[in-house]
Amino acid sequence: GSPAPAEEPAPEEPAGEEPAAEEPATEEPAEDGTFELALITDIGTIDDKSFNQGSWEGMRDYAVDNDVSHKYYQPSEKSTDAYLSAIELAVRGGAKVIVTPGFLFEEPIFIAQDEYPDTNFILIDGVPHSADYSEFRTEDNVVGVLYAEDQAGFLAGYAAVMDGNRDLGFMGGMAVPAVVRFGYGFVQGAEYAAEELGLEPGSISLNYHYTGGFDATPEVQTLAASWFQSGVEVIFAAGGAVGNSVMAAAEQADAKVIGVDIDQSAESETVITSAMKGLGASVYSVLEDYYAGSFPGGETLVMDASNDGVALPMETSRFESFSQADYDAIFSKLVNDTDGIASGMVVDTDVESAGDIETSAVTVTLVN
Amino acid sequence: MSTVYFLVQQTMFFSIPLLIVALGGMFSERSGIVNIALEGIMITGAFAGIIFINVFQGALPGQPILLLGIIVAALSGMLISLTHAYASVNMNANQVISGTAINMFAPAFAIYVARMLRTVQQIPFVNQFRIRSVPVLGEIPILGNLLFQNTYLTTYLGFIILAVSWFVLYNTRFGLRLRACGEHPQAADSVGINVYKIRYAGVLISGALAGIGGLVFVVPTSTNFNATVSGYGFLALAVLIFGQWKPSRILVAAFFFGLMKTIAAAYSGIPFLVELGMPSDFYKMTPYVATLVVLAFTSKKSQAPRAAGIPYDKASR
Amino acid sequence: MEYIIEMCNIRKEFPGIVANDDITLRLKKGEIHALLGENGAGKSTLMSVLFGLYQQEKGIIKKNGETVNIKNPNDANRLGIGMVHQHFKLVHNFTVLENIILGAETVEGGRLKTSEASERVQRLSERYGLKVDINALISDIGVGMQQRVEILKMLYRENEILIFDEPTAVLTPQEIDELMKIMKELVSEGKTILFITHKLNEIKDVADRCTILRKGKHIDTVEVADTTKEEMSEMMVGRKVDLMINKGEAKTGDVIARVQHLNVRNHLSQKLVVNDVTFEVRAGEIVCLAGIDGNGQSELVYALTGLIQPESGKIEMKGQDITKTSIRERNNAGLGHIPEDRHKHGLVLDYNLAYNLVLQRYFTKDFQENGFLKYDKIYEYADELIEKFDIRSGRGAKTPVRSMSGGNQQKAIVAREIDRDPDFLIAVQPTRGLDVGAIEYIHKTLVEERDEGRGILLVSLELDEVMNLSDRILVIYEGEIVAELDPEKVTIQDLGLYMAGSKRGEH
Amino acid sequence: MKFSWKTYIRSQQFSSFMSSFMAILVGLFVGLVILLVSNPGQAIRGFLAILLGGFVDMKNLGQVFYFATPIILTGLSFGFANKTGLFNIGGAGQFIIGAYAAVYVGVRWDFLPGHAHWMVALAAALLAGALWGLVPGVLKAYYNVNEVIACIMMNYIGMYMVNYLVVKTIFDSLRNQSLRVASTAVLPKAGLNKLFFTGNSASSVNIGIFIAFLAGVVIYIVLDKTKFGYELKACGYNRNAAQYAGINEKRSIVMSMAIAGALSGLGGALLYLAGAGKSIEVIDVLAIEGFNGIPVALLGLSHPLGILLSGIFVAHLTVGGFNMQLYDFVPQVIDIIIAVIIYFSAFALVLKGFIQSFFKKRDEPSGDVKTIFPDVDIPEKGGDAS
Ligand SMILES: Nc1ncnc2c1ncn2[C@@H]1O[C@H](COP(=O)(O)OP(=O)(O)OP(=O)(O)O)[C@@H](O)[C@H]1O
Ligand SMILES: Nc1ncnc2c1ncn2[C@@H]1O[C@H](COP(=O)(O)OP(=O)(O)OP(=O)(O)O)[C@@H](O)[C@H]1O
Ligand SMILES: [Mg+2]
Ligand SMILES: [Mg+2]
Repeated sequence: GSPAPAEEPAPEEPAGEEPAAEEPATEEPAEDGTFELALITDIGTIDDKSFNQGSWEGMRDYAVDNDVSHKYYQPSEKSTDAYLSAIELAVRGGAKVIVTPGFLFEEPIFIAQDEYPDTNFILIDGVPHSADYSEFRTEDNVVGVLYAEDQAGFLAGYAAVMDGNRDLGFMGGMAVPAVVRFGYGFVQGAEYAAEELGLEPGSISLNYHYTGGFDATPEVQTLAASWFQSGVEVIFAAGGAVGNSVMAAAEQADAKVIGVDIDQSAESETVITSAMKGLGASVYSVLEDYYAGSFPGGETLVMDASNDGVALPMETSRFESFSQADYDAIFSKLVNDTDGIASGMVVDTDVESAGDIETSAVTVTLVN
Repeated sequence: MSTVYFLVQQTMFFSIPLLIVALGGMFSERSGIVNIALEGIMITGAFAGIIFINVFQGALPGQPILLLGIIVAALSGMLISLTHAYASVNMNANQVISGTAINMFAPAFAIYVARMLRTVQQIPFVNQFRIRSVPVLGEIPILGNLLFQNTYLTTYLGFIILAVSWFVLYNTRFGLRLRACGEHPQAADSVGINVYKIRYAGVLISGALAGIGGLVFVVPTSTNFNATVSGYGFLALAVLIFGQWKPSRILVAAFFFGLMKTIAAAYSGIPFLVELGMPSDFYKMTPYVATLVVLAFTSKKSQAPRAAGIPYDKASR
Repeated sequence: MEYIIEMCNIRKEFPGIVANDDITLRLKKGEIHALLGENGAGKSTLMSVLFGLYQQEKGIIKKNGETVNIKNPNDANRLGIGMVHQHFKLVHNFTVLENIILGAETVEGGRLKTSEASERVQRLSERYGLKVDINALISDIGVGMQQRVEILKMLYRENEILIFDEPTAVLTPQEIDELMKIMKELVSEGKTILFITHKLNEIKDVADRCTILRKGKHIDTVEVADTTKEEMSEMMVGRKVDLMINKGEAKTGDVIARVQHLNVRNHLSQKLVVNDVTFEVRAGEIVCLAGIDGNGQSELVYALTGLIQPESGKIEMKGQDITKTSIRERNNAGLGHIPEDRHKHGLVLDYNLAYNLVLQRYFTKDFQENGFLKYDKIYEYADELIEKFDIRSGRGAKTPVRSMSGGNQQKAIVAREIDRDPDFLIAVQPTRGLDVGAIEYIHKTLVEERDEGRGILLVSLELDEVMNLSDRILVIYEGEIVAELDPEKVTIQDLGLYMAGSKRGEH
Repeated sequence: MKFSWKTYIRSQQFSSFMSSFMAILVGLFVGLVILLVSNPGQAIRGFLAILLGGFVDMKNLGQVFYFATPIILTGLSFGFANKTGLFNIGGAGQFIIGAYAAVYVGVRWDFLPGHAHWMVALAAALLAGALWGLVPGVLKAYYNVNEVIACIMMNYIGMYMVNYLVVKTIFDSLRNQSLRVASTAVLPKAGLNKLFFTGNSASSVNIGIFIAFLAGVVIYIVLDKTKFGYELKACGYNRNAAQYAGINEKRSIVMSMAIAGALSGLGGALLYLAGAGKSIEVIDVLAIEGFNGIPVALLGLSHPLGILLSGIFVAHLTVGGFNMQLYDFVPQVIDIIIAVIIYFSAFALVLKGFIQSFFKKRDEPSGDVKTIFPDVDIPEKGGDAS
């Protein structure tokens, strides 16, 4: 410990109001002192308002509903070996299923799936592969779960423009794949809306930036404030606590924020909507499958609009004109992949930067 | 013009906490106790203050809550600084060791207590403290825009603390004695001043101010507190040294640094800076590089309080 | 007879040393009582006990016959006891006035009130002839002035028992005369003075009685009028001491050091503090640089030794130009330097005695091989010097120098520098604060060194020393050499006038 | 010499050891209390896990050495500077810049053969760290800039610089971190992975721990046995006197900071070349290892050999804290325990005094604690921290 605590890449599933609160972080162990379900955080904590927390809630809900012993482990540092040590500790603690949120677990799980053939793994946000990406392999004891963050971002960008905003901002945390997909989706959603509205080329401007961390800092607050000051109406904040600083700036500028991962409407009046992904639900359902004896081992599940893996929380959204009907329309286009809207989405691996996404109505200004 | 207003308003968010905390450090160091624990004390103050706000928000209107929160922050800061004072004054401890221990203890303890109390380590709060425009004063052309719009009570508190600090240090009996203890405690002792008491007072004041500074730092910049003040305690220490342990210079240093930070963080909202096309990492480095350069030109005569860091020992010659 | 202060059977220990062992000291009201003793005899310690800075382990203190408990200087102050400390206790970046009122301030509505205080101080300073500029910073005034501030501090507090711990060690003859006058005046007003000094002349001049300590023990208390200087010094040292310096004619040889048109500027004030100084020192002579403190002696010496760079001019040693060479090179070329400020330059207080004794030679073949220090050699050598120069300390070669008495710290430096056999030795107040035994030894050593053919530049504020020791006197005033005098031919009074700048001579 | 070896042990080393030991006991006791308060049911088991630390199995034992490696080096960095009167709080910047240099060589200079590769990478780290330490050193020596403030500034400059350089030169954009180093740049295991092996997994320990030990011994010898060390310490204690003695005190300050920087930089290299799958993240957060060295150094009384021990001890607690997760505890308890230990170790001088007077009592009585203080050798003087 000390002055600058280590951060964790955690730009995903947080929980809305008072997440894991009021409950012990760990259930009593089973009779023999073991814990059947384990979650290993990628160094963050289970209350990081992000993918650790989302995954944890899914696991906890299942465990509570079905009375299974469960707990979470924190690795000692951020390295492949440390993740493996944590996995080993969890196995020592009696884990049958281990949930590992975050793409950083791709390599550790690639190794662990062979080392611990009797243990099952749910890898959130990734697929197992070797360190140098030369080999991708998912054994029968592993399920990979991927999310179409691009679609969530798309919905957010679309709604923002349809709601009348012309000056947008995207502020991601670190440029990790999930965050990048959120950003690219956001750009494309805005462009799609502009086309639909028949707006002039260049009539939408979009500032695009990664803050380089997942912390609430005065720097982020100042940056966001400067964007609002220069005319930006709404910022999509996709980076854990980065959102809190953006909200603080928005409150001062009477501007708007789009939340991420979970419904963040309760965090600030300025949050008009959130680009959600259903982390908890997917963990819950995979665990259900496991206990039903149908663990989808060896598969990679892709959670997107078609299986309710992404969404905007319309009940709590604070749009001016964007209606439930508008939302339903665009959502079903994503579900049905109308005109290749979903399958044609530019994602993280396709282009080098958001500036390379082909747009006409939207002018992307990279701030880096 | 609006860019200027914006820059000034934003600069406050960086400068005011730095100012308050550095002034706190000044009281401690001028009494002869090096206080490297500013970071830890800030965390403690912010933690206690935010918990208080979290519990009582809604029950009271914004500004009273904030003021009470500030008092809580000050008290908690004093409480933790008491351990530093005890070690440094009573136990002749190495002040750096004691300070380091506090820096290590504070975040761990904040997380531990937060989890014990509420299971999660983040503590959210509703920011009802912003003053859109101060009545009457906010209407003044230019000055109103600069200083009395989009502001916080804490900004004025910072200036009040500055004025009071200056007065206390140079115009009161306590200030005279405090400075004597930091320069030559044997001299103070020989004229019957209780060096231990004065040093306790110095450290406790620094605890109160650093605690306040922690809360002041967090309030405008986030909507929850996560056991960190992002190294600003260390930056405050730097401001204290930069300001050569004097209130007026600390003010200048805090605003110099705050302005540099603001420009570095906000450059993407300032057209001509965007056009320079420098990588953001370079902008981020600017405040630190600029500080080093300025220091290289201004430090020739800089000297810390002579007795700072040395345990006071009656028997030493 | 009634005593105003009685210290009975005082015992005070420090680790490894009993500084005061069963010491009894009685002060009569209205007397000047001298306290005499070698360096480290325990004088300062005893006074610190009286002043409440230290607590005695045994023994009691009485005031007017009643036992009192002095736990801190406040208690002492309340009992009317004030002290001028051997090492001044002044805050360097405070003004004179601030230093005087510190601890006895008056406030009005929370604000410091200085107007009354400054009037009072003005009055006191006029009454006792203690002229000071009350708004000057301590760091800007000389030691003589600083001492006045210390005395004013006591007077301001209306103390009646005044302790002077070696007040004259840092003063010029004129200043000493003034101080003696002031002391007498104070006593005539009913105050009582305890006066610590190593100078027997001064004791003879002003003191009524004298208590002599040796190695922490009380030897005797005598009536000064009935005791000779020789008797006192014998009691103090425990053997007969020769108070006169026996030195023969100087046999001067080649020029060892030559200084030409040297100019030095103070980098803070930008003033020219050494102004076109030219002189030379030959082998086998002691040249004395006489002058009142603050007339550029320090800067001249710093320039000669390399601690600061002169603005212009030339310094030669044994024919070589050393104006630009490093300190190390000068030292190796045969320059020795007993510095003015032993704490600042002379010693690494946190090193032990042995390490300090090799400060100028740790890198030589004797003490180092392939970059590694030779411990045994260092300690052997230290023990040798400790023995030879009679350096006293609690734990021998391993004593942290910080804990040694001022006199013994000085002895360590002198020992170190003289033992290096320098060709050109610059000694700045080498006997400052030393007892007669040590002074005798150092003077003898300097003369021996001279006779062995070394050139010695002695910077001294003490006229006796100047007159007795030097073969030639250079008088420095405001950075200029204003006269070159022959000690055989000049009187002390004249020398004083040259130093004060009211007389100029041939040069 | 007047004092026998036995007396020496008794008065110095022994009482130092005892005072640190007492601080550790107090710290552990506080930890136990916290465990008891937060979860009485599992407190004893959790506490045992902390005490056992690495002594669970061979792998865990290996982990102790693995975790000890970087903090020993940053600890040495701080402690070394401290001994020479400088306050090197710039470990974070020096650490990460050293790490970058090593990783850069590790990734890009794969033309280097076999063992030469990692050796060159370490050398690069030493150089880069030295450079980062050099700057505050030069500023202090020639411009009188307080090294604390300069070090703090250099920490941030280093962090942003590395972020920039990683993205420019060795970026793995898929993970927003540096690329993996070539296998030849990974530090050899020298069989340690076979020794520290349990079940089917090996500890991450490697020859880094030997290098850390070597560094400690070298620093010890330099400081205590050489003329160079004599000069550095003299400058630390009294710059003016060092200058008077003909020591080039400006050069000493610069050298001292450069060496301190090199040590931290080496620490960064040893961590990132360990082959444990760790990469430099592009993140605006200072390297924590730089700061973690401070308590390690302080607990080790700034003595190089003490730092080796305290580094291992802190790592032992870290591993214990990790294993403690098998029970229901917030891992911050470990940080609290270490903080309390550090805090009480600050009382060392007073404790030492007590211990000494306790053992001396039979021979001769001694004064009160405060008068004992100046008698004790005080190398760990705070420096002019600010
Ligand atoms: N604080 C201290 N710690 C340890 N030893 C001390 C301390 N103060 C004094 N001493 C020792 O006590 C003895 C008496 O010292 P003291 O200063 O009283 O001598 P002094 O007679 O005033 O000598 P001088 O003429 O040199 O000033 C010395 O041997 C000194 O080393
Ligand atoms: N080391 C020094 N050497 C010479 N002169 C100095 C030194 N330090 C300070 N001064 C002088 O003393 C004066 C007071 O400066 P210093 O920095 O000590 O003030 P201070 O008492 O801390 O100031 P303030 O009371 O305004 O806070 C200055 O004019 C300066 O020139
Ligand atoms: Mg004395
Ligand atoms: Mg002088």
